[in-house]
Amino acid sequence: MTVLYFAHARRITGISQEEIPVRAPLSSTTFWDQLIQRHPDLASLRTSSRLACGNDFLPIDAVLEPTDEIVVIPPVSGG
Amino acid sequence: MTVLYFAHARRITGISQEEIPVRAPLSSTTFWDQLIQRHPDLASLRTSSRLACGNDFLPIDAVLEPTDEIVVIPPVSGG
Amino acid sequence: MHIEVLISPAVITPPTSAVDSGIGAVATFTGTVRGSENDQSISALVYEAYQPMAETVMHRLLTELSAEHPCHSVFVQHRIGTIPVGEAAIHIAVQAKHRAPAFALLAAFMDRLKQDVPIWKTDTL
Amino acid sequence: MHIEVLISPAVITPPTSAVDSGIGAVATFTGTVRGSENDQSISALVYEAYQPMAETVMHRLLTELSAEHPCHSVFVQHRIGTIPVGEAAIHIAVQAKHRAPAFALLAAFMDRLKQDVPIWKTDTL
Repeated sequence: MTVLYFAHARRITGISQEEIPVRAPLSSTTFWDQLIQRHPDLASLRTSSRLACGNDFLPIDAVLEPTDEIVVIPPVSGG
Repeated sequence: MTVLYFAHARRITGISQEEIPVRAPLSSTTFWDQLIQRHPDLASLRTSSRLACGNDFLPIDAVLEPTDEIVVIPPVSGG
Repeated sequence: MHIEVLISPAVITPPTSAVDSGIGAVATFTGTVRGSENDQSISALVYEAYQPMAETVMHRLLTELSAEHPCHSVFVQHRIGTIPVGEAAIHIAVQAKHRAPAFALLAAFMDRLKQDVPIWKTDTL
Repeated sequence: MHIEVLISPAVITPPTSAVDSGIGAVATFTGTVRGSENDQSISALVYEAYQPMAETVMHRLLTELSAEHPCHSVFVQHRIGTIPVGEAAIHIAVQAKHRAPAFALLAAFMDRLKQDVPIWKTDTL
């Protein structure tokens, strides 16, 4: 599974993209648990950030597939 | 008393300005009565138009002085 | 609030004014002449103003509205005379710290203009 | 509704687009970088976008909003990278037959942009 990090998420992880080993579909809760295991400081963004896939926000109960490209979207501040 | 006519009021009266003989203060009701005596077709604008003096709209109960310059303001349509 | 009001037969060319460091929002409105009026095809509209009163009333309305919607500056230009289809009859630019008062002032001013400012469409060509 | 969305590091120079004969109202908004952020004096802001998703979401938001506020066209340009104080971060121009839907679309879009479009201010300089 590919994960993209933007803005504060990239600053916290120090990377803009990584591959994480996922073999079966997983819930967004499990996904976040795994991300935070890899990057403990991401915990500060967990409640305020949303996940996206295919240029669309994922619902909170989404099931993430191993082949998905998942994007971590911290609170936006455009305009 | 000087009276200025704009837009539809000017079209109806055929003039943009005239002096009318007024010797004593008068109500806006009496003023309109006199205008319509001079220009009967102005009756069609009476309820929809407002009067102004000194760059300000006059209240309905205004007293008009013989020295005033009174402006007949048909419904506006700027913008 | 800095207010500039101009009524003129000149073609309106919206100024691209510099913005000072306190400004975060510039909202503009341009009202253009459409090619039909009351379902009739037209080529132009003719506008007329009672200029001194129109300018005075616009100043007063903007001053009143700025009490409720604080903005830094407003520039209003209204064209009079014959205005061909597709060209601007009015242009307004509002500068403010934030967008909410700029939008509110702009919309409220246009509503009041159409009620209380002595400017008229007098003819269609 | 015709929609154009552009995210680019280029300086924003609002296009003075011609207006066709069905258009009576052009409303624009320009968001500019202010000289202070959280009471600190700054010289620039740095913006970042997740560009493909930001463009897709802006298109979708505008399409949704145009159902409620029918307009002819919308042009949106958002600058990214380093934007000095006084320069535009975003410019939106809405063309419509009448001013009410143009104002409504503009204000609603800006609200939604600040919630749902993946663009961030990442740094102050």
